[in-house]
Amino acid sequence: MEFGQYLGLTFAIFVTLAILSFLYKDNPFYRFAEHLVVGVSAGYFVIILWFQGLDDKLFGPLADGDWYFAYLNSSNAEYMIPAILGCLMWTRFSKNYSWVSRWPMAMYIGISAGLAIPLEMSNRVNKQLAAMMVDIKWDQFLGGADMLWLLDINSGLSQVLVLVGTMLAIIYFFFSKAHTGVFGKAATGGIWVLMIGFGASFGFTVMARISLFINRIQDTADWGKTAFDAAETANPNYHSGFQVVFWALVVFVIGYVVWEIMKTLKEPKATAQ
Amino acid sequence: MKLQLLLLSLLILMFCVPVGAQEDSAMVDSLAVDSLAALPVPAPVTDIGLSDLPNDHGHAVVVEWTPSTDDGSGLANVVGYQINYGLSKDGPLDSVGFVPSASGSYEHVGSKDENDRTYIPDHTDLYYRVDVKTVDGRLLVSAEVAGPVQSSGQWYNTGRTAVLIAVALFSFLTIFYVQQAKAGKELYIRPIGGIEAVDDAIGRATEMGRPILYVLGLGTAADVATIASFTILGRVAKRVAEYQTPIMVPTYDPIVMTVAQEVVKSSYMDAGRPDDYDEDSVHFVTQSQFAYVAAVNGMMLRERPATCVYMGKFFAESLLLAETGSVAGSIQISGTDEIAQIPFFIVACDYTLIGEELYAASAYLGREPKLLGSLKAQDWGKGLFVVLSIIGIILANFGVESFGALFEVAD
Amino acid sequence: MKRQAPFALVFIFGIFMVIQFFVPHETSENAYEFLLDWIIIIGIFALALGIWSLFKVSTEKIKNRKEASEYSYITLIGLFVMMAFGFTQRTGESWGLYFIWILLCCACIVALMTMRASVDQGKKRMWAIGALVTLVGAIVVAIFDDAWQFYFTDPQGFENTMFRAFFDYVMMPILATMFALLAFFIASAAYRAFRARNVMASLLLLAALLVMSRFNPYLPFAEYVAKASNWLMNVPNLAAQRAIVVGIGLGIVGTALKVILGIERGYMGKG
Amino acid sequence: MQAFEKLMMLDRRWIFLLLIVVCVFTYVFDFSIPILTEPETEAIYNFVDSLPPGDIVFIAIDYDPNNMAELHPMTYAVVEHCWRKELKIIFTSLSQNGPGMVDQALRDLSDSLAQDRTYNGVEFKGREIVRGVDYTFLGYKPYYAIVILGMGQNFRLPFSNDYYGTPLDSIPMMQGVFNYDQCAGVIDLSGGNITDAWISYGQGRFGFPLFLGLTGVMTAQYYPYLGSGQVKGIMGGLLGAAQYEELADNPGRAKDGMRIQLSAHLVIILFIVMGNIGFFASKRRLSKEGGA
Repeated sequence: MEFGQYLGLTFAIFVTLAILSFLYKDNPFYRFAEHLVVGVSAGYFVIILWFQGLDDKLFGPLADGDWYFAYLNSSNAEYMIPAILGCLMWTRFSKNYSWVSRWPMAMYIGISAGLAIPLEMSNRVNKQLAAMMVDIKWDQFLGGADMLWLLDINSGLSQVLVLVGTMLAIIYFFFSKAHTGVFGKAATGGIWVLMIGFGASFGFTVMARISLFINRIQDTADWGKTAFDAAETANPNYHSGFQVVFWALVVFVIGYVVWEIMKTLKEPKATAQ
Repeated sequence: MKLQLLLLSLLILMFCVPVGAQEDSAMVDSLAVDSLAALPVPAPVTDIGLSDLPNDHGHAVVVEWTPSTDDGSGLANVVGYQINYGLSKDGPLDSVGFVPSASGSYEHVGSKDENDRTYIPDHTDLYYRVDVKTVDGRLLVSAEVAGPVQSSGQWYNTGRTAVLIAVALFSFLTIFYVQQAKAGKELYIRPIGGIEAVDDAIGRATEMGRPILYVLGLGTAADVATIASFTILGRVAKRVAEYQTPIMVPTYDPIVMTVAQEVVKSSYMDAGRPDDYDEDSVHFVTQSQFAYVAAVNGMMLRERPATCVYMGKFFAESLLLAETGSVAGSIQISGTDEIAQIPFFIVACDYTLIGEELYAASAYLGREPKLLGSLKAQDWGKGLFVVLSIIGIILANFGVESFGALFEVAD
Repeated sequence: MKRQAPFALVFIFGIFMVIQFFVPHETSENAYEFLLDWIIIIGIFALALGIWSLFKVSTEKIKNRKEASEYSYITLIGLFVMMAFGFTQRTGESWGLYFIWILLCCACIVALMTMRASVDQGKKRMWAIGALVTLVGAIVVAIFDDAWQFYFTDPQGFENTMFRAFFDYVMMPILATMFALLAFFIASAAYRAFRARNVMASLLLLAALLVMSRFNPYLPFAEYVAKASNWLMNVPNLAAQRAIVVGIGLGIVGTALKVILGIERGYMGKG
Repeated sequence: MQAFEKLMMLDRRWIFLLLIVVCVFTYVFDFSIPILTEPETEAIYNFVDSLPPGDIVFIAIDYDPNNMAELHPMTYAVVEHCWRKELKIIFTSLSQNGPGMVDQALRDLSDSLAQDRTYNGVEFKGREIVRGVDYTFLGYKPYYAIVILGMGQNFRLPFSNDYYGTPLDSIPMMQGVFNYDQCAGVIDLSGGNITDAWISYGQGRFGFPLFLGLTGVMTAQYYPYLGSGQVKGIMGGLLGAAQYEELADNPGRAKDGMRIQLSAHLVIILFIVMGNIGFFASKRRLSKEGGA
């Protein structure tokens, strides 16, 4: 490993700890990392959009035109329309003409709303409706032999439960009818189905989220190992350099934590979360 | 002797294999060629039918044929069929695809881009030939060249009629109930917890003298969830302007920012306080998901908003926002149509609008009868959904599949 | 004109997009693709407004001496440095005066920000001169240094070592750690919310507990716990999801219809 | 009784602290927990294990750095297993940031393959992994559904060159390899919608054996496909990766992570239980006081 790369990794570990310190409370390290990442990521997306968006969608099609004809001699001259609309957005810089920027905004919203109507109707309503009309597997209603009858997701019983559960949950979403009587009972059943579903999907996500933290621990540990294992490095002479960086960061972080705790102890009672 | 036989077979093969099929000749191993003379030749395919692929933009043809009589029965030595096409009956035909044995049709879908090598011209005569490939890897060129056929685009996609009917019906219901509501008919709408809470939450912020944080989520202005969120923002901002409570709207997308600025500004004007409007209250942060969250979280702990409202599209950041909001001691109201995130909002926020309730919220907050009319249409939609699925399930279990097929949509 | 034209545009484009869905013909398809390109292009042009807003809000914060406002310098330096990296790349092996140029750019940004943020006229003028001097310096360096150059049409900047280093060692670790904070927040949210207050909360709690213990090998019936959690995901959860999806679908269509027909105008501030 | 109320209103930072301490401790103290392997994962392992040397496996690395924590260990376990069995691999990456993932895995695994290792009692000699002989990396192309369909015709349609710019025709292992028919099966490691395309456009059209490696959140959604036979095996999240490592006797990051997972889950469950004890105890007290 190059020393520059190691310094980069050390900075990465430092900002990792800075973000983790947010768990304790807002502090200068977190603020530093937060403000840094806002700027850097905004800049990164400017570059990405410039090269992957503008280059592909605008400069590319207009490339065969000439700027002194305003690209109107290009074979894709129609691409000047969105460019002009884009420029109209910039009227927002002025106070008097900012109303012009409503035009491209209106087109934008019109296009997206119009796009959504048939697409969502098809994907979310029609296709779900077709999926509801299943032929129930009466012959294996209680499921396969190798599983407890209830736990077979391909059994007829599970199919029936899905259908009934869906209908109950839809009833919960009725707005124009009071949840009373039989209707109210069905709606209560619906919210129960929703809650069991939400609980299960919450529980499933826990593993995924903890995996992320485990990954951070493993990365940090790998960095520590590099500092003490010069065999991996391109130049063994860096060995002591690695350790200096390592200890500098460790001392720095521990120093801050001690200082912060001392400060909290001095203040009688401030934080209640 | 063996070598001579090999050369002879190769020679025969070279005549058999037309242009474009060279890559297949590479697969012929010597063993198969050895026994070439031994294996009998399967019958060719018959009745090649050609038609334009329906419901598409053109540049595609459906080729159908009756499989060889030796496919699966008879000699049973067919492994598949190679489809070739060209622009003239006598000219060279290019191989375009291969299907395994027992199949009798192939969709030849080409590109619409003239420079692409899979381009198929529209409104031009096309000719097709289906060759038989045998177990030992030989390709038997069929004598029959079918054609001509022309591909073309259609002006109506019949596979999407179900959607057209659904959209038309739903539009009719919406307009009908909006008209009824305009005419002054009373519509009952049941209370929804999260929406009732919005007013109280704004009042609370005013009492505490702390700001309100409104997060529009990670959607762009092209997401209807974000558009719904704009209207909710409009109502909240109006109330906020009346109470003179500060509002903060950090945004993720620049278009969302400009629209939100417009919304908040008009709300302040409607409330009769255009001078109180601060353009910087609606500002852009960054287009990176977690950098945005880092900034909003920092903002929450520094400004300590009394109320946080999350409406729109949210992804993994939902819980990061909601938990930090609860550390900051805010009342939190959320609503999203991202199903995977609803559990986290339910767990961490005080009030959550589940899915559709987000779209109902804008109508509720305004209490405008014409907006409530569309909720009635949505209820009719759901009612129809339940009724139709019950009918469909019963019919499907009595063996009537055609009813369910009515609702299927072609891609 | 000012008020009505936008709603007319929403209507026209909306109706066109609805009809387009049912017309597979190439003409309609090309129009559709062209309009989607519009959305992307308009979005990119709007980014300039976003960057301007970021700059303005940052300097306003410094001006009003808000809490943690001095960190705004870091944001804007990060922003412009990243942009500078993305548009430049060295031509040979040496970096030449590249880093001096970057420093001059940073100095220019700082001077500009301080200029905008200062109230006192004299100070404002002083910082303006500073910004001008550093800007001229940066331009001079850029013109006379051959070790590197600008690339605006060719994405050479992606290969720039500094661009990649900022991505790998600044952006990625922060974003990944931000994401990893979820491990803690999911724990605290579970602790706070999973109380058996009533039937609904108990169901939520029980389902979550069951799923969370699914890979504990020390549990009796461990195999069945895993199966039961799969069942929960594929039966009650599927039913819940389907119901929500249908509701959302109708909600989206209803809202989009109201928008196109001009019944709902709140998104332009007219509710 | 005050104690129970405190238990209910516990500052969340104690949870954070305990979680960090437990995670780091379980990481530092090396012990292993039994991993129960499930038939879904065993199906994938058995498939790879039963192939004769020289067969080709198609592996799609369709995830980006966001899902690395869960899916990267799967890649390491499966690819190492394939190469130890002297199988050949075709990689693609249909997610935009995927090629970086493949690059990193190839670098690390080539190092690992150079060492002698013993798995499940069988000794494998270290060998050099050669590009073009042991693997071909096709690279990334946008519009994944079209790419998946195109590859069903011929890999050369979407990818005339591999990721490094070599024409496919001049790559030794690609001689006579045209489409999925020449591959023993497809393993898709994905953190998003690309899986759906592999099922409907890939397996649906071309009928190859399809195996999935998914993030924990997605896993349950794809079980119905196991029942219908469209998918032959599923690895779900870190747990699935750990099961594969267990089967292949090649403990890596996933198995390492599972014991942390277990302790972290136990901590969370412990806190949920504590919260409920506090809740019920204080409720009983309130109702008693109310009665008195």
